[in-house]
Amino acid sequence: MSPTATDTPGAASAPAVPATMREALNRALDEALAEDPATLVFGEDVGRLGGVFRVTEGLQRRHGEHRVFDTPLAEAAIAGMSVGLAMNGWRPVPELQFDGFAYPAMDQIVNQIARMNYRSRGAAPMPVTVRIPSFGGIQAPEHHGESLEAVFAHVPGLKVAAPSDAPDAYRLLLQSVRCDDPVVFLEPKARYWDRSPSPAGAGPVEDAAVGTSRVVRPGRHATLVAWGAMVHRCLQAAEAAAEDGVELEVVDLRWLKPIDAAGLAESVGRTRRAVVVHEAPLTAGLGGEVSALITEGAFSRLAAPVQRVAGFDVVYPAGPLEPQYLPTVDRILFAVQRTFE
Amino acid sequence: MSPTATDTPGAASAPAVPATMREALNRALDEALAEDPATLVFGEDVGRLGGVFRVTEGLQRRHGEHRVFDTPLAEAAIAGMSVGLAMNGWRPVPELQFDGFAYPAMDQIVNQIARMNYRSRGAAPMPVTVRIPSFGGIQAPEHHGESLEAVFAHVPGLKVAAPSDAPDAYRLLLQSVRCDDPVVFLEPKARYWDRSPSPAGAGPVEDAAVGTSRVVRPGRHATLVAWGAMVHRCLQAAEAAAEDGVELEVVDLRWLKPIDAAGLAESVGRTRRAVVVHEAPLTAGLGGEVSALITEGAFSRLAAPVQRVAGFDVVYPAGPLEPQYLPTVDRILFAVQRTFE
Amino acid sequence: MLTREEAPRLDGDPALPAESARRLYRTMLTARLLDTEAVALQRQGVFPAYVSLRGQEAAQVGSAAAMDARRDFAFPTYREMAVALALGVDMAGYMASHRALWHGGLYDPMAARFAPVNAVVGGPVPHAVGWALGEKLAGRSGCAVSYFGDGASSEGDVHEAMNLAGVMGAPVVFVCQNNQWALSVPNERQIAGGSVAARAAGYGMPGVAVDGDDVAAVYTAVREALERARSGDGPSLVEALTYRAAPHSTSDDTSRYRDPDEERAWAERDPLPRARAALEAAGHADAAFFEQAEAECRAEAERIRDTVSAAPEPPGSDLFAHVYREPTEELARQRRVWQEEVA
Amino acid sequence: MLTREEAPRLDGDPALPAESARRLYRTMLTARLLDTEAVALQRQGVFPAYVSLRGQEAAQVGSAAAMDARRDFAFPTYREMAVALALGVDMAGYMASHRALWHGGLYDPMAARFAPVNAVVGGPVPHAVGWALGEKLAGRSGCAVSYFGDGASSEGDVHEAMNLAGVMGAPVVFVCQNNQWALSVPNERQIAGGSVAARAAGYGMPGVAVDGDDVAAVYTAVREALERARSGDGPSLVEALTYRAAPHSTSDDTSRYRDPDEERAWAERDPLPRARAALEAAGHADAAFFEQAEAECRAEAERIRDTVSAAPEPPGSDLFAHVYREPTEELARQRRVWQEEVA
Ligand SMILES: Cc1ncc(C[n+]2csc(CCOP(=O)(O)OP(=O)(O)O)c2C)c(N)n1
Ligand SMILES: Cc1ncc(C[n+]2csc(CCOP(=O)(O)OP(=O)(O)O)c2C)c(N)n1
Ligand SMILES: [Mg+2]
Ligand SMILES: [Mg+2]
Repeated sequence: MSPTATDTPGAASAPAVPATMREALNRALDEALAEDPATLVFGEDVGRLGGVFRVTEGLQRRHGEHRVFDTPLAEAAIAGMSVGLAMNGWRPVPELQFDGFAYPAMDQIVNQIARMNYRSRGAAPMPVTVRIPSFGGIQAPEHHGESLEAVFAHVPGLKVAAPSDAPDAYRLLLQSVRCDDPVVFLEPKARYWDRSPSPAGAGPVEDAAVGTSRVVRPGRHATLVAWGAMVHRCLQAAEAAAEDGVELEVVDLRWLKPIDAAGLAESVGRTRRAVVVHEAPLTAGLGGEVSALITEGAFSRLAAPVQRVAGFDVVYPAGPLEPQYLPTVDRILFAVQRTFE
Repeated sequence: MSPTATDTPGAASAPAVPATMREALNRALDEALAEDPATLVFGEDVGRLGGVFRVTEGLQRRHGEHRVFDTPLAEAAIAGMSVGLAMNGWRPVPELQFDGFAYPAMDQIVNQIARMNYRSRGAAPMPVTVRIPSFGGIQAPEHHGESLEAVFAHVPGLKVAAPSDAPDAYRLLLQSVRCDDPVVFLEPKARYWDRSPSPAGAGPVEDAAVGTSRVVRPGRHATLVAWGAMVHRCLQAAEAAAEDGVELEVVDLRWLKPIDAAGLAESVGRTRRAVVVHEAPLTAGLGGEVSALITEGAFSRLAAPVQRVAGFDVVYPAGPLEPQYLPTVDRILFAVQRTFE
Repeated sequence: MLTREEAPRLDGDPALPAESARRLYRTMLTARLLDTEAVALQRQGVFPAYVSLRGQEAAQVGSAAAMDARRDFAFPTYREMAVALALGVDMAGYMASHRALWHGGLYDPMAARFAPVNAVVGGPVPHAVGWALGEKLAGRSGCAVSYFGDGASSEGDVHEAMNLAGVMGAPVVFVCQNNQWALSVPNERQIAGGSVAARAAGYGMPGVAVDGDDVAAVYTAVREALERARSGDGPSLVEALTYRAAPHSTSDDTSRYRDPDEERAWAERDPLPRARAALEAAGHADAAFFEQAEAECRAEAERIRDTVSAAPEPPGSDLFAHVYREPTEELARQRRVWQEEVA
Repeated sequence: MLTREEAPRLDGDPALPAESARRLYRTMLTARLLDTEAVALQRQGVFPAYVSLRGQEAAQVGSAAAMDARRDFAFPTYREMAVALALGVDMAGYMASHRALWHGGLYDPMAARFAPVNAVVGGPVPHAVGWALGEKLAGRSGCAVSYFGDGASSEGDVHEAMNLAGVMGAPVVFVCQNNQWALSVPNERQIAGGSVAARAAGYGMPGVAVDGDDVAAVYTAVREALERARSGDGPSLVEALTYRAAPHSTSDDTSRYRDPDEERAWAERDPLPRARAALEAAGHADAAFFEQAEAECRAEAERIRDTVSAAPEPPGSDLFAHVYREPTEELARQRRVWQEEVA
């Protein structure tokens, strides 16, 4: 959208116009650090290096080594220190370097971060945003392409977001950091270089309110539901279907907890057919939840069972096999077709 | 069933007739240790003490300190050492003391145990059975009443079982230990003292084959699907409904991965109505998966959307609030009623 | 690090002024009496279970007394009742956790500067480091005190926290109460090398093992560690060698794994008589004091017992009240289901 | 523990007989040449990424050479290419991991006694302890060697594994390659106290820091540790002080975080010229040897390069082949979906 897009990360004082999701996230963090002196950004390699994906690039220089810093290589400690920092009035925005390395932090996230507000009956809120570069699609090493949204969405006390394009990434991240509840923020690393229309002029942060979804392409024959990089894949499928005169609506779920059940029911109530698409393995993936919510909310309108197109129930594979694992446009279209049988 | 039930754990040589689930599990471990010298039982307090629930009682004495031993208090190490032991030809049966303390072991379970066979292209199989006393209902301290089945069921490479009564606990545990794939075995601690008919004469271990479910009460008006302690709750609900002439079929899922999708479709195909019941919080619980599988497999037969009765999306509460959290007979019956509206 | 035998023997020469020494004794005594009441409450079915701190009164009261309750912050496990007492926590609110009214307890942890009861062994240790780091970042002078057990020392979180504290120079004092047992597992099968205090050197921080049944020794060691932390010299570790005189919890049966002689032998090390003897030896207290203390502490323990026993159960709607600060529509919907189908 | 300066200087007085010393040199040289080829393959797009071990040849080859390849077992991370080479692993199968053909590599880890490539920092360390314990339980004499980095030393798993090994007396040698950097984070911000070797004392096990760029020193230290483990005296820790001469991976940019002077200074410590000088000084090798070694090692590196480059991509059905030993119906169903909709 903006021809002035530049690689220089935006500073809060002189807002540049980020063109990629990486830059949009960088700018959101920059603004969050500027607007609230309690905000802290930390994790493995986020300081001097600026993060392995450069999402935190320039933040240490601009906000100081006290606000943006590298930690030792210890995920449980990174999540665990966030609890203590929050209890001492800070607003931590830790990064876990990759999805697969969230597991060592799982106990601190599930048993501590998610519960401290409850355990303390509201005395010790946890305004922690755990950023995790997530999902596959970049032919990375093992454990660098995992989809953990179902695990986090199952945890009471957590909220979970996953942006699908640059402008929304900006809005959702600011929304998350400002939220007084813990948010697990899953960044689709395959879309870091996405150049969707810029956040500047893309509507206010409030448009990404917790628990809202958005229709990224309207349609009337069936609804595709996705999040993260799979939204783009669904848009491709919708494009292909349009050539055959089939108009697919694409819903970007974006808040994976709480889920916009009403929005899903509204869309599928109109289209009467739904396909949910995700990268995570099929079984016990969030697709089951979405399928159940749609069925509960729009049963009498449903012309066919909700279809799920997901990763297979296999270990996320190495490079050459990745395209065989991830949902393809073809698989999405086959599933749409099944809703018409 | 057996009036000769005794508190003395059964020894492989002199099979007593276990009357409780605790004893049935103890006997299964005893036999597993006896039948394969590669089998090892270890974990926190499982040796000298015999486990906090006495499931491993007497095993150290009978099979030696080398086969049944206490470890340091370190769940990641307990899971992680299992990988190395399995690579060296052993058949580890580690215990994690309580459900909530599986989180510190999550990285080793998900990123290592579940993947080593795949990573090694079958050269390094992982015949590991991770036993976890699980679920709520005993008014225990925090983290001692959690339901993690959805998390484990989502992980490629794992199999997941949860028994609901003594005889099936015996069969399922032996089946799991003999399985050459890693099994996460979730024991409903609220049912450890359950005195269902004894495993002796209750059918061969093969009847608990991986991926099979079982109908524990036949019925024709609607199907209740549950696992662990909720099977008993569903049987209570079916009993109550029967008084009103409503015949509910109760399916004990027991294998939570792989799930017996065909069995579910068959039952619901007959009854045309289904309610899935679990203790775990609703959102992204295994109920979503079960609901989606039933809807996919029996859509044209379904008279109403599959209903889910689950724990609320709240942190598992302390004692007095526990009965308000767990699915009640009333809630199950309300849900059945909704399938008739 | 020092072994139990080499640890400074301070009861003859307490660093504590008389009034403070008497106060510590009274706190220890109240803790002992309240602990006894709590075990009784469990037998009566008022508490579903209870974890006794019997034997650890000196370790807990001595360490807590060294804190500055206005600016420091304690991160307990599930067995730090006497720490709570020494810090002035609302004790009926604290004991509510054992009555299972609310897992974290019903006191205000922020006001009390005593974090909610935490049942994950090792889990709260990184929290203490984070809090301490937050204090340093803010330029304030508070220190965190992190409590954990000998069993907890095996957990990865404890290592990560200590390393983090060392690298960051966080003002935190790690207090390990080595009560010799982690449920049924003794030190020999738990602690490679045999000493938690010895681990400190590996993180470049001071580590000391003190006689954990000597309240003055614990007080002195923790006070020194806090002074070091407060003056910017970073973390340190104090291992208080003590004994879990009671079973792990009221559900436990020690006869399955430990020698009754060991429990009997403990009587000689019981920190209560030792503190009393030290007070007497130093001339800080007379028979009248002990008589009055006994009566007043008992009254206090009974008052707490009665208050927690009579406390109302939280309403079912509390299930939904504290999950989020910013409520969600979905949870409001579930609350309605609960209202209609359960309440 | 010893600092780099105090570490035994063994290259003038190698514990290695001439033939062994020459063999180690050749392995190091092949590793260096293959590493260089691998970086080139990444630039050509054959490898999506590559992690270079440049600078760590002595630490890896010296430690691996101390193992008994018939009975010991190595647990690597993702940077132990020269260990694999020294242990005789099928190197095209090993490099297949970097070509992303299969994450764990395409060699047989059980036959090679070299576990699959493991990308979880700290994750494989408890595996080594489990394997070693299994050896002890079976009454066999093998030892496990656990490789990890300076960054990994911060992970909880490493602590839990070391404590477990100590408590159980497992025959395992922990080899920490401290290459000064964990991605962009230097030792000062990673290792509280500054020494991984110093941690060993806290677990009651011997810990030694050796000059990791001196192949004989590493060999000697690990051999001693293995002898100790094999004779039943339990685990020990060897910290090989070395340097990551290349970027963390081919995706990394060191100019963002480290001084180019530091990289330049490393040239003096380069283990290759040092090993060559030691061989010459000891009269173990002459110019003809080095000439022949260069040619043969280069041919070997090129052969491996060509084999891995030409290796076929695994078929899509491999996605489903190794998830379980005992296949499930559900996965068979998914395989059919894949066959119909993707293949
Ligand atoms: C992470 C975790 N694992 C296991 C448990 C179960 N558990 C509760 S207390 C305990 C023993 C703790 O020993 P120690 O740390 O020495 O503390 P103590 O009970 O002696 O005060 C165990 C195994 C737990 N609460 N948390
Ligand atoms: C548990 C985990 N966290 C984070 C990462 C990402 N990561 C890969 S290598 C690395 C640095 C490792 O440093 P070190 O242990 O010193 O090994 P080196 O790379 O220097 O060989 C990081 C942070 C990982 N692979 N695993
Ligand atoms: Mg203890
Ligand atoms: Mg390193």
